[in-house]
Amino acid sequence: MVKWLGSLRNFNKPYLCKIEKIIDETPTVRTLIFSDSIMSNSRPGQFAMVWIPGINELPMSIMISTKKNQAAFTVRKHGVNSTALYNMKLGQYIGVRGPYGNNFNIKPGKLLLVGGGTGLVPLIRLLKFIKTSHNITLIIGAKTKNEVIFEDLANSLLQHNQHSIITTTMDGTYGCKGLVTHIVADLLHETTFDAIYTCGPELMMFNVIKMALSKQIFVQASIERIMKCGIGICGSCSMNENIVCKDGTVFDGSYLLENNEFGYMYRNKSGSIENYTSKV
Amino acid sequence: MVKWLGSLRNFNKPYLCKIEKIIDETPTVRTLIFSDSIMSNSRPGQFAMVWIPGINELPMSIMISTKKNQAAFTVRKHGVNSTALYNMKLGQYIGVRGPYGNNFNIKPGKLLLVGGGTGLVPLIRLLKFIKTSHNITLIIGAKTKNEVIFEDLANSLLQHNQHSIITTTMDGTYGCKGLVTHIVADLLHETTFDAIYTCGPELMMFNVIKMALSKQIFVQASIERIMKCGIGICGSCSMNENIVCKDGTVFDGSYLLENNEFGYMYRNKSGSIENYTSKV
Amino acid sequence: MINVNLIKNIRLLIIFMNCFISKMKPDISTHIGPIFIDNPTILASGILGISINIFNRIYSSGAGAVVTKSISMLPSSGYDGPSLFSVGGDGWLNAIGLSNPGIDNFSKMLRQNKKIPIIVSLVGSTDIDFITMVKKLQNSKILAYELNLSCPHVDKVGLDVGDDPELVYNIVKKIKSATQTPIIAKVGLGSTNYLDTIHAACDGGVDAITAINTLRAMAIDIDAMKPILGNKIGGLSGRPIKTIAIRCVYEISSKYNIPIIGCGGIFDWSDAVEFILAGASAVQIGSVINNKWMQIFSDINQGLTNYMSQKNFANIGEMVGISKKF
Amino acid sequence: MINVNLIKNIRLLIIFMNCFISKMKPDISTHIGPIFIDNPTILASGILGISINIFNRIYSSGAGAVVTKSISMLPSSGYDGPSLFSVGGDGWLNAIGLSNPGIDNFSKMLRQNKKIPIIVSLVGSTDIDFITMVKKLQNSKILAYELNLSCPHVDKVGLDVGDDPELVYNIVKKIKSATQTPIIAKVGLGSTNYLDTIHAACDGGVDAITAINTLRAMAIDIDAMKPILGNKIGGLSGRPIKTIAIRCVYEISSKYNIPIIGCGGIFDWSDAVEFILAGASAVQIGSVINNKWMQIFSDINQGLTNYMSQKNFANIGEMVGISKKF
Ligand SMILES: Cc1cc2nc3c(=O)[nH]c(=O)nc-3n(C[C@H](O)[C@H](O)[C@H](O)COP(=O)(O)OP(=O)(O)OC[C@H]3O[C@@H](n4cnc5c(N)ncnc54)[C@H](O)[C@@H]3O)c2cc1C
Ligand SMILES: Cc1cc2nc3c(=O)[nH]c(=O)nc-3n(C[C@H](O)[C@H](O)[C@H](O)COP(=O)(O)OP(=O)(O)OC[C@H]3O[C@@H](n4cnc5c(N)ncnc54)[C@H](O)[C@@H]3O)c2cc1C
Ligand SMILES: Cc1cc2nc3c(=O)[nH]c(=O)nc-3n(C[C@H](O)[C@H](O)[C@H](O)COP(=O)(O)O)c2cc1C
Ligand SMILES: Cc1cc2nc3c(=O)[nH]c(=O)nc-3n(C[C@H](O)[C@H](O)[C@H](O)COP(=O)(O)O)c2cc1C
Ligand code: FES
Ligand code: FES
Repeated sequence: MVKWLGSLRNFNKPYLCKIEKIIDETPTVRTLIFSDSIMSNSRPGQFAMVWIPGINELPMSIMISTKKNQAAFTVRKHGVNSTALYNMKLGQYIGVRGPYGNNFNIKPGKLLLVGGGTGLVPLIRLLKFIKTSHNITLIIGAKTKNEVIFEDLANSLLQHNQHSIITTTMDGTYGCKGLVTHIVADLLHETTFDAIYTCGPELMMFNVIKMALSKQIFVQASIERIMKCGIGICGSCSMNENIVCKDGTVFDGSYLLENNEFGYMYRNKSGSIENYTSKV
Repeated sequence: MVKWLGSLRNFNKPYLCKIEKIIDETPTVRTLIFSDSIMSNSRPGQFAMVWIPGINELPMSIMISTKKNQAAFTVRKHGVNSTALYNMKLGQYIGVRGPYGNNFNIKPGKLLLVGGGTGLVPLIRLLKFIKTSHNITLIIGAKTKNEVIFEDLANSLLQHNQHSIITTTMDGTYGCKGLVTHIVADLLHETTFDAIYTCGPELMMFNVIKMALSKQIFVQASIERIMKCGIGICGSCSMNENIVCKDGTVFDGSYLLENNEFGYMYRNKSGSIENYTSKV
Repeated sequence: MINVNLIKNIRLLIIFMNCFISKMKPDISTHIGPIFIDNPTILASGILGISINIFNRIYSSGAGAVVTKSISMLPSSGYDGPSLFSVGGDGWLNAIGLSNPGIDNFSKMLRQNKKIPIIVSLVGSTDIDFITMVKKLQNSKILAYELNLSCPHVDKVGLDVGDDPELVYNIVKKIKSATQTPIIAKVGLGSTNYLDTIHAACDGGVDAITAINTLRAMAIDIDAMKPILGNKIGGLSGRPIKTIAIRCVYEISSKYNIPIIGCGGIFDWSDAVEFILAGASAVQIGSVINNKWMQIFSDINQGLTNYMSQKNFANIGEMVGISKKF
Repeated sequence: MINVNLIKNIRLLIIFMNCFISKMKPDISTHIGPIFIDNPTILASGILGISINIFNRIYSSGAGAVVTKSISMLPSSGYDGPSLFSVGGDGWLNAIGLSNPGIDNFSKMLRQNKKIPIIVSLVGSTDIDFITMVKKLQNSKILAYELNLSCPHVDKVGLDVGDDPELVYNIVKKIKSATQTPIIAKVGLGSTNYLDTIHAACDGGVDAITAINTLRAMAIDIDAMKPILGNKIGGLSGRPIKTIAIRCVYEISSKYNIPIIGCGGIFDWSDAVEFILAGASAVQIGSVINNKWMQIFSDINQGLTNYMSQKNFANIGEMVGISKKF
């Protein structure tokens, strides 16, 4: 007889987790920590669909926790839904399904990680998977001083590695002044890397990829699109012939540059094309 | 994710098997042999639900085959449906689901097997499970000479055991003359057994059980009732508080004698009570 | 002063202990309109429910009540087989064809009932059929009648009746005036709007609704190239229909002020809870009996009790339909 | 004499070889009324079907045709999430809410289509909606239109239209006079008899029927005590609905002489065969895309081809509805 496996967890159905700890990272960014061994074991670049009961469901990169069997989401309050998630209180429940998507392909050697805003989340998880032989350069990009996140956490995660952490703010109130991409350009002028991993605003990733490929450096980026199902059924996350939630979210830079939607346009919730350029 | 096990066999759905060999046992009884490792491994006393496509489905005790991975049904043509099964040709398909029901609890030592008609089927399967240390007495009951079945087969199955096979016909045209129960009475007068197993007409089993219990011998019988589902849902096979297809078909004799329907009445296809006595 | 304080303290202690006790042991008895049962798990119609002995065994196994097979005026042998098989995913197709011993045989048997809360399921084509059967049962101990307005695979009864709201109204109204025993209407998804059927039943004075029956379905064997069921078309039960049944219970309870018994695809206590949160006051257990056997009733009651303790529900009433608040 | 014999022998040889070849390689192309496709696997509406690039990828993966998301007059963002999740047993609940870029954006994109057999799914409330959309698409290469008369969870469109046979008749009739492109009506199980909808569509001159859409259903999370879907109620798809869909195809093909595209719970080639035996000339593939990804189309075609060889079917036409013979 076909036995029903109902007693096992159904990864594609929201599973409620209690928020056990909240960290205010910046005035607009919070990390919500919960216990869940499945999420805690997700690979770097993977995401979950997060249900805020009664409100909406959002794709979120899976953040690490320093404790075992825990995972987290780091959310910036933005529209109605992310604000609702941001406002969740200790002891309240969120639903998670996943993990979904592929992951970064971690090369050995000297790695450059380039993250902007909450795009740092998958890169922080990547740090959990590196070996002591890795030499890591991490660029943390933010608009202004009090939006810089994960600096201390990254330092402690990298304590056994040769590493450098470069912080940059657009207004120069902390770290270097200017765009993340300027830092990358400077670095690539001085040195080289075995691989570059990036996640953040699409135009930032677009430029990072162009720079990396001009120096023949392996580069991967994690892409965001509107996601409704997260599992390759609804099509809302499509980018040209790619279904980002299933083919990605991590793509090789060389592949992305051939994709004429990447860096230029995305589809809104109705599936209509919108241009990035007009929004930045 | 809950993985669908669709590729594994669903034991509760008819599974088509090709009839590979037909043995005419008597002018009204045939054995239909087919390949199916699941049925071939069923335990003695278990039955299958057998679909004659386009006609009906019948419960049938699972008969053995001398070849590996094969099983069989031995059917007596009776009403429309068993006649349709009896008339199936070589190469045609029957659907099987199961095996269902519990099985005989085979004790060590000296065993008496008492079978009437196609009730011999589960007893023949029982012979497949005995050890060489067993001493077996098998009583084969039939109405008349050309209705005696399985005598040669039983002899060959028992070649490595101390055994005796007693055949009895009601008209005395072959073997002893008289009812099976007379033979049992005579045997129990002379000797004793460690256990008795019986399958056949209910009144025969009823009498065998009474005799066995009067001598404090462990006895089990396999019971027939109308079966529509075979799996404990429809209730058609009920006998007092028992659901024969699921609690049985094998019951201890001591338990059966306490059941005031056993030996006296059964339910027809509508669930109405009918009496055995009026039918015999 | 000391006395007053002592009394106050004792009071507090009692309140505290009551809280504690009620927290430890929620009350799982339930009212389905005028029907009261010790726990909300009911054996569904057509499942094993053929004799007093079986009813007794199931009741002793922990069911709050049992529903009989649907009984008709005359005995019926039902359809040729296969009449039940699995379609995988804990789903089942059946076309038993309402086999039953008929009202005369059945009422004779039912007179033996002393203590079991038995709901008698009736199936018929006209108001006269139903009234006649109710009259023949009037001397038996019966908890309620359930009118089968929803069997999806037998002509002129079941859904063929349920699809005709006017007929439903008439049947319910006439039975109500013929007996004091509560009446439940069991609905399914037929070829009209099932909510109209419920509306008619409510107008006729029905006491509760059971939702839902099996859904019309079939399977074809690709080797035999034939429909598998003897009757070709039958009803789908089990897990696959749960989300549809939950939707119906939620819809009915959002629209009508009538007690509901949820049925369809219940597999464990969490399914039972889901039905109650959707608006059911009790649940019926059908095909899962194959997997979990009679144990299922006490298993569900145990799981439900734990859930209620954990979520601080003191009784079933507090839970019924609470998901509609959101 | 020798010559004649030689010719005879060569003829026999050719016949024999043809038999052999046709036995080796059955023809899986299929006619759905006036619609002809290379193989009977079609991507169902609402599944990934958002852009020409995706259509192309799916067509290249082996699909015989693709159906677009249902397109409406105006762009729509759809419902809040969760809008899709698993209910186990390879069943899914969704309430996407017919999000789509609207006819203007969509028709602009569709003009790029050169070679893909695209079926455009349209959703609207009135005949005017449908006619307007068809006119806007008249310069695009389109295989057929599929009218969504069956989405179970958006007001005033889908089932709300399908449940009104007169409206269906009008819509079909008017579109037929506005375009030469074949029209398919996609039906589901709503609150009237879906066979009446089909009857009306046939009277209006529809070229084929797709059966069925998702079934109205819901799920409640027992910890959150809330319905899970953003829209609370949605549609059930996947394995759990297969036996219901098979029944519908069997019923429609027994009653009407109209080509049918079967849809609902197809998981592998054997399901596709079951639909064809029940009466479908082609099948649509929906939720299973999650498990088997785009590979599913060629997998099904391969399995189907093997089955046909084994059972000696030379083409799909021979198989369609053959289970009704029994
Ligand atoms: C794989 C993935 C991982 C993500 N991880 C995180 C994370 O770790 N932390 C975090 O804070 N957020 C993350 N997001 C973004 C998050 O899911 C929400 O999109 C964001 O929080 C805004 O949601 P909102 O509903 O509050 O805003 P909305 O009201 O939906 O949106 C505000 C504006 O942003 C636009 N927009 C929304 N989503 C996108 C998008 N994906 N691409 C481009 N424009 C968009 C909308 O069109 C609108 O104009 C991730 C997104 C994806 C796809
Ligand atoms: C567990 C089990 C194992 C069986 N094994 C075999 C077997 O190995 N070989 C074999 O030939 N048959 C076996 N049978 C009997 C078989 O299933 C059919 O009942 C029998 O073949 C008659 O079927 P029919 O439809 O042709 O006759 P029908 O037309 O159904 O019946 C003819 C008459 O017999 C009565 N009848 C049918 N079944 C029963 C029953 N179970 N008990 C009492 N009366 C009954 C009917 O009421 C009717 O009066 C078994 C039955 C059961 C329950
Ligand atoms: C074998 C079988 C027989 C049934 N017979 C009846 C019946 O006689 N009357 C009735 O109202 N419902 C009948 N039903 C429907 C069940 O009572 C129940 O409504 C349905 O099976 C859904 O519940 P489940 O998913 O828990 O099985 C039958 C169901 C099955 C599986
Ligand atoms: C996420 C999702 C979106 C859908 N959107 C549409 C739609 O826009 N139009 C439509 O006619 N059917 C839509 N459907 C129904 C499917 O086309 C199909 O009829 C249904 O899913 C049953 O097939 P399946 O079991 O293979 O998934 C949708 C189904 C799903 C799962
Ligand atoms: S989010 Fe639905 S397909 Fe990617
Ligand atoms: S045959 Fe159905 S319960 Fe035994």
